[in-house]
Amino acid sequence: MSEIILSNITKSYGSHLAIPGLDLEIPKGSFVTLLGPSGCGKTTTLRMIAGLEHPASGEIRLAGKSVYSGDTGSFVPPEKRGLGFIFQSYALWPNMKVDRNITLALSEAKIPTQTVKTRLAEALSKVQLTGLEGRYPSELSGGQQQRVAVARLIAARNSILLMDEPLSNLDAKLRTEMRTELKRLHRELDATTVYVTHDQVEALTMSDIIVVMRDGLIQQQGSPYEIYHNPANLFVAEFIGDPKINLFQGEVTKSGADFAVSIHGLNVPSRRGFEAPQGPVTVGVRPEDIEIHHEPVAHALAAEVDFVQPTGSQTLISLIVKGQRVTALIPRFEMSLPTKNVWITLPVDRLTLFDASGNRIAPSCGEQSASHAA
Amino acid sequence: MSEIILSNITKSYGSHLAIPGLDLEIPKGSFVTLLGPSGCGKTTTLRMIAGLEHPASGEIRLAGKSVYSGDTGSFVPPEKRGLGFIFQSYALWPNMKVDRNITLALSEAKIPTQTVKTRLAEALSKVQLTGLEGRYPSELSGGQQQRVAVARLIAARNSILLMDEPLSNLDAKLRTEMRTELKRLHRELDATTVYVTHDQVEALTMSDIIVVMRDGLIQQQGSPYEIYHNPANLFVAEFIGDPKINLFQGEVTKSGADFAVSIHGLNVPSRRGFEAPQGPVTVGVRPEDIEIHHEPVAHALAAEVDFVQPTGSQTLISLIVKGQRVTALIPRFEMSLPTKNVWITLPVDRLTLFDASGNRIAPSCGEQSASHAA
Amino acid sequence: QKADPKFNAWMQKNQFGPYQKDEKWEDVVANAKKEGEVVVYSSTGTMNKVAEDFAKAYPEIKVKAYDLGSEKTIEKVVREQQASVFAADVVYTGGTEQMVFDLLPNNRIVNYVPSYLNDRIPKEHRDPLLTHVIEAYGVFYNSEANPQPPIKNIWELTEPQWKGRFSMKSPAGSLTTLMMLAAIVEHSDDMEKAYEKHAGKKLKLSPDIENAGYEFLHRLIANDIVISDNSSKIATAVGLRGQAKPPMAFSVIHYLTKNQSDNYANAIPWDLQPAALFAYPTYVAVAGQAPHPNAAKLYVAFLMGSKDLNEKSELKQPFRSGASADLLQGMAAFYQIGTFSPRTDVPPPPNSEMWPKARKLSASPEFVKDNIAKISDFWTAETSR
Amino acid sequence: MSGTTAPAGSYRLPFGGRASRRLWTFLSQPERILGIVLALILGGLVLVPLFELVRETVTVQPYDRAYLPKAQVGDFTLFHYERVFAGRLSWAIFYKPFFNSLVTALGATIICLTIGCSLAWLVVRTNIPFRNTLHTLVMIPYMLPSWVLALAWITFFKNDRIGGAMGAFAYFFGTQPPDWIAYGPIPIVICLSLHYYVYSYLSVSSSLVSVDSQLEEAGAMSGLSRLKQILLITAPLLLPAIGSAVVMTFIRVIGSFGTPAVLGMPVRYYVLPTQIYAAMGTRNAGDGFLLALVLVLLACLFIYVNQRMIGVRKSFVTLSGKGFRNKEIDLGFWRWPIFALLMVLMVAAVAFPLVLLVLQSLIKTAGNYSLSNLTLHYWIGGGGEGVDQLQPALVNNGNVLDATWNSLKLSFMTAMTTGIFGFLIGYVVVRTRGTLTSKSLEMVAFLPYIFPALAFGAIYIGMFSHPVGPFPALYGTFALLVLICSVKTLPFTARTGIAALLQIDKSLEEAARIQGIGWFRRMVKIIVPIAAGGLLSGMLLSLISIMRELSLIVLLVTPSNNVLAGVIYNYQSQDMPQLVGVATTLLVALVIGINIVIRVLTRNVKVAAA
Ligand SMILES: Nc1ncnc2c1ncn2[C@@H]1O[C@H](COP(=O)(O)OP(=O)(O)OP(=O)(O)O)[C@@H](O)[C@H]1O
Ligand SMILES: Nc1ncnc2c1ncn2[C@@H]1O[C@H](COP(=O)(O)OP(=O)(O)OP(=O)(O)O)[C@@H](O)[C@H]1O
Ligand SMILES: [Mg+2]
Ligand SMILES: [Mg+2]
Repeated sequence: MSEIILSNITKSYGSHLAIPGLDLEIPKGSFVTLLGPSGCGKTTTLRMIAGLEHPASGEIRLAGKSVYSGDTGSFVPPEKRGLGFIFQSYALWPNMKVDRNITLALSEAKIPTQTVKTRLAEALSKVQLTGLEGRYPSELSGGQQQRVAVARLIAARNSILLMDEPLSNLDAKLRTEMRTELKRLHRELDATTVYVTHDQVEALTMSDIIVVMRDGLIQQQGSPYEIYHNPANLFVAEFIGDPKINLFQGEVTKSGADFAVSIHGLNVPSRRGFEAPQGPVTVGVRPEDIEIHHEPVAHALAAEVDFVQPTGSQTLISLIVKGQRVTALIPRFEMSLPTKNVWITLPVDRLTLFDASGNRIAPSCGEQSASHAA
Repeated sequence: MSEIILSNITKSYGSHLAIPGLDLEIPKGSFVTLLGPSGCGKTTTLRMIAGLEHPASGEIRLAGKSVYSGDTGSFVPPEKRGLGFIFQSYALWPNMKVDRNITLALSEAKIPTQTVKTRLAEALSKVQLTGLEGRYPSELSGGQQQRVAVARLIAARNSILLMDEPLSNLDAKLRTEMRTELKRLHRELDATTVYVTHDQVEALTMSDIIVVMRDGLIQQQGSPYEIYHNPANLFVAEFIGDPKINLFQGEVTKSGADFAVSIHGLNVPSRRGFEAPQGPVTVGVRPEDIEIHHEPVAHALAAEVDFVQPTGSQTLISLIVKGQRVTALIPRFEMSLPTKNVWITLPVDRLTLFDASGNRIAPSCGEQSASHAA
Repeated sequence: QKADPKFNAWMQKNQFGPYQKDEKWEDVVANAKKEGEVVVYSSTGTMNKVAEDFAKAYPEIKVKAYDLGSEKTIEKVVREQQASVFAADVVYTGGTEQMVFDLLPNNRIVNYVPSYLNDRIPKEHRDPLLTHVIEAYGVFYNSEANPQPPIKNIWELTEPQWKGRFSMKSPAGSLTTLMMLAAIVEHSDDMEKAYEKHAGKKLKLSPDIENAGYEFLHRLIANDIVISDNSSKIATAVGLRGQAKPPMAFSVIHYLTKNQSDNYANAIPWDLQPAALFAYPTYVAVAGQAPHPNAAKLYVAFLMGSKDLNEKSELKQPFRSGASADLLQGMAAFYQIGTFSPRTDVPPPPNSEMWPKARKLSASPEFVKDNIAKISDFWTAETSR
Repeated sequence: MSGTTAPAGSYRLPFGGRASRRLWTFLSQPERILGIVLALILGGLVLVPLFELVRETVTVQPYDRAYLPKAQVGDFTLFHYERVFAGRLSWAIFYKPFFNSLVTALGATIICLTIGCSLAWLVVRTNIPFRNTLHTLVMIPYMLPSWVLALAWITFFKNDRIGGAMGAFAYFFGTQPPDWIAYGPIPIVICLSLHYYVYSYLSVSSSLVSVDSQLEEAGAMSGLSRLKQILLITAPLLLPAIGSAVVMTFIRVIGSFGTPAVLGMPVRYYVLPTQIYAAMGTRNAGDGFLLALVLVLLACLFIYVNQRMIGVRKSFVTLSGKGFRNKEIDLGFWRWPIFALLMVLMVAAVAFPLVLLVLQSLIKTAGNYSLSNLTLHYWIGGGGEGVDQLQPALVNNGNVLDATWNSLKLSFMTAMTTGIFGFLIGYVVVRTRGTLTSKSLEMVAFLPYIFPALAFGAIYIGMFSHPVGPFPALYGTFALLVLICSVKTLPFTARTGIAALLQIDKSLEEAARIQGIGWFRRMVKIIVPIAAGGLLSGMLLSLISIMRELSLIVLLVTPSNNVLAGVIYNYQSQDMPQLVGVATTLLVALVIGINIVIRVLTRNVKVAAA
């Protein structure tokens, strides 16, 4: 059953058409992440679900009830929708101390003082702010402010949670912990959650469904696996994955029944069952799928190491292949490679092909299941 | 030569001692990152360098000149210090359109209109906001606002750049691009840069020096390599690295001339030349260093797979080892592991030992060089 | 007067105007006590004292006295009655133009003279409206600096030695000051004669000036007259001792009392040509459809002084207590120089021996009616040049 | 007026489901309903009197009989218009005073703005010594009745032109100050400025606390000098506050009577209010109302210009929910010199007139300043030679004490009522910004400000002498006094309310909305506390003005409801300067006291991170 349904929603700011027409169904209890470049309309979408922004047309249904309809003009105001929301700009009340910021809604809802106290203490400890309840927001650091906003959501326990980049100002450690907290909250409340983030790891690890948007339009919607491995188009492929996917100009050739993809003159034979229209294609290869060899091997491209950049548990290797920059990722902390000239091979079963208009060339059945099993 | 020198700087907010005494020297032209948990005083430090906050005591020197001295009471106001600053909360002027926000400083400095125009266009295109120069900040999305703040810095071209989480609201792709831009700006201007971030990848990839802070005190200062591999203490070890380092309670034993470390009853023999005082220690192992075996091997601990979480190019494996949660990282996208029971081995040469008070036990010379070469 | 049945019924019932015949005073008093309250709108703060005295004399009757100033007294009466609120019983204020020609014909007030006083008040002071006191503007000089009056003729004030040294209260906003100007203009013949006496030649009117009264004002203003917003300050400016070159002024003559209280040296050149005094009346009337008509009558009578008062009455300070109070009644609070009862049988208050003898000019209601606006305009135009 | 935005379509189906749902949607926006309700209420309370005023200017008045012998009172006529604007006397009645008014009002407004803004900046943003005390101190000039300062000026600078006791200046320096220093436009402008700068101060300072210092800091980082930071960044953000300060000051100054009367009269420098007063005083209501109408139109014009200038575009939210800082600027060396300068200003505007006032209450006969001529009789009794024994001392003067109690009651109740309404209007105006409702409400809420007080009271007699709808006839009740005072001082709270609300980011309210907190609670818990600084200053202004208001209520009070200003007026008309001094000093002391108490009580209210 879908808990949140947006049908053909549009929204413009003045003459700027921010959302040209959005259809989105979010199943009950699922954790959905909106991903997309800055300015693509993520915040706007959340605000429309919350009722803070009037769409121009379309319909929004929450838990089976219409809360907005452009046809009849009906509109349920936000305070009646019973949602939880974390604002990108925190929206902390400067006139209240941390504790009041967190508990205001509770005491307004006439929840017994004792419960309020417990919930406050719990929320504070979850965001690791215990002891700061007596401060005003202006006396907190940026990250602390953001955590107060999170605590407010935790304490309120709504059944639909909307979060707009709730962890953007936190360090990795805290962020990992908070991520766990939010995920637990989602589970405990069996809440339907719409989450906006620009952090891929966050999106990939937390979500049941990822929705990739661009200029107010949905590009792809699917499980993290689908989004990562079967990007619907070049935009999604390039947007997801850090470091970015490598793209090569290639061509699908056919010799007999066997298809092959040629890249920079290299023929990568395809697996059995592969089928694609002949002609020019764009080939995407994820950095972690590129194998680096220190001596020439079969079906390899010669490459030159440009620079080596350790990022902790992994190391980015920037290579130049026939004048094109190619990024590879190795799962070790390295400061340098032993040789400057290396050879790379591309994994036969991990190539993603895009046609001239940027859409992925749907793989044949055989290939599909193959990549699933990987 | 040190471009920025803080000597024994202290700062308190009311009764809260935010910085109890800070000594920091930043060489000219270097890129220094301040890292530390939320609320540790990063912003405060930057603000004191910029002159936006009065320290309580100590001395600050910029480019050889004293700009603050607690002894003589001298203080150079921020507008005279000629620094570039990106505020954590952007601090865009709501009364000015994007273009004015970026060029105000330039036109105030009587830079010819033509130059101003070129710089504006350049800065806008670098942050990918071309076309939005006519908007007011309130008409931009969160990430767009942040990019305006970055553009303001890019256009101003100061020789000391201070940036407070300048990319926190951007998506991975944009962030990577902006990172490159900022790094290029740093190089082009040969600017001394102090950078605050909570993103480890950012810190590790961009910095010449990383300074890890905690509660206003510097915990460690060093190259990314040093910080990652030779953390000065447990705090740094735990703080750096995502996912977090695994810690085991162990004991150093000695049989004859050979030292060994025993963890959960498993004796990990040490390499040649290893020396450490006998007794209980804390052993740190980074997730990516843990090897997972699907059948029992020598010197392995039995583990149970709790959950598997793909993060894109890597997959987090959460294991239970004798009741303790251990995280391992494998360099592939996996949705699950074939078996529930696995065995893990710990890399002999990658163990970091901490004594009872949390400080790293300095490795013998041999070990030091060994890990460097890794 | 307009016919208004309600008003007429009220008049008839309570015996006002044409219905006031064979007034039985005891009945009035008895009814007044039954009514138990009287509401007074007045232009002067002295009314508060009268109210106290009245309450002492008639403890059964509650007095509510409002001190509103002249224009607000009228405004309040008019506005209330327009809204059919009949709250006031007694209306007490100067302003001939409004009282006689606006409120009276519009039934907002009725003239009431206790019948026993009819023959003790000259007709002009009880018809069309009862005058409670006569007040006056006088020319003031400083008798310390000038043992003798510095001027003999009013026209001297238009000459250079008094340039910038003569002041008066602005008539803009002050009905009484306007009355004084009206008196000067109405008596332009006297003014003209005085000029001829002083200058020994005929008065040549300036262009566009109608008569000698206006001419005098014209010249006075041209002689850099100092306009003030406050009479008391004028009296102080003239009368303060120790001044080398004190100014002269038109001032309300009851400020002569400051000679005693504040040791000022104000004096009036009683023999000034054509006159040093410009008198004007303050009226008392019963409000139309007053809710407490008998109490109102009683209050009016009380204000005018008792039946037993006569030329021979021995009055001793303080007038508001003892036997004097019983005789003077409501007059006691006013019994000082500057506020004179129109009753012919009231002895003059202390220090006012000169009053009955001195020449006084005053403006007649008819003249005021047709000219006061014109005079006001004249003043406005002249002073703004 | 109501700003209904439902498209025409909804009218075609007045009872259809769609229309009623639209109506429901419309009604679910509290600011809309409120807008309509407020528009209706204000329409009745403000527009009806305005209409009356206009009507009276086009009807024959009793006073006009001399000019229009044939006309009946109450007939339609354009006579007043002709007379005031085109007649022989128009120069004297209208044009010259109007010009004078414009000159003094413009001059005073400019000075007020300069003083007010500088003070606001010093007190809010810098480490000037005794900041908190200063905040109360700089308000005191406004707490003195405006004529007190004018009288002090006259006492100090008067020359032999008006005679009487020598002016202090002449006494000390042995020469008579020239007329242009003693009387006329220059002293009028100075006295008015020293009194009315408080509007700018309050408006700008309460707005300044909600401007994030990081915006200025960003300016500093861009190398802008401090002055440039203020001019380019802070000032534009304060534009709504400055705009409303300009409107309030200008309109108030151009409508003020007391000071020009005292200082202008001796040299015949007339301004519009003195002309209005003159006309009303001679019951020439036609001219008086017409001149007043000119002021009303001028006020409208000003608000309109203000709305255009500040507009929707240029008012900026400065108080977002993120990373707000308010930092103190170090004045360094200038700290104490500037403080000293302020003290000089305060002495001139506060101490000096106050001392004179106290002295006035102690002196037996004017002009004699010797010790033996002083008495405490009028304060604590005890008598002595040369005092008016009949006047009871303050301590047992039931008259004064009752009046004081009434004044307190009235001004407190007014401040509360007007505070609530001002806030609501501010809220509606800001939230529906750009709509017709917003604009007209803002305008209407401001009209009473300039409306001639006496006429206002007079018209209210007519409006409230009969039951109106569910309300009983209010005439003669205390409630009517509160009502009229609230309407008259509404502009203070409405303006400060608008300015304060303009700076609060919507997201602060949205965050509460999302959490299911209803409109009323949102207001009480979040918006009101954040806007409290601005609102409070508006309410204080109302309170102060009502404490000394007379003309407005004089026609409506009953003797048992007499107020302090009424007592002062009585003493003045009975020429008892000592008692005037006593009562005025009492009034001033009370107002100052109330202010201090309120400041202390609200110190803990955290306003905009101040
Ligand atoms: N104005 C203030 N008043 C009181 N305490 C303050 C104030 N500003 C900062 N602090 C406190 O000082 C400490 C350091 O704050 P700072 O802003 O430097 O942290 P930070 O390292 O930048 O954190 P973050 O990563 O969350 O932005 C925090 O504990 C914070 O709560
Ligand atoms: N009030 C406004 N007026 C005009 N344009 C606006 C307004 N608010 C948002 N926009 C524009 O609408 C688009 C979508 O904005 P939105 O805030 O939804 O982006 P977002 O996806 O949340 O971006 P970010 O990740 O940067 O926060 C952007 O291009 C933005 O510039
Ligand atoms: Mg956003
Ligand atoms: Mg910070």
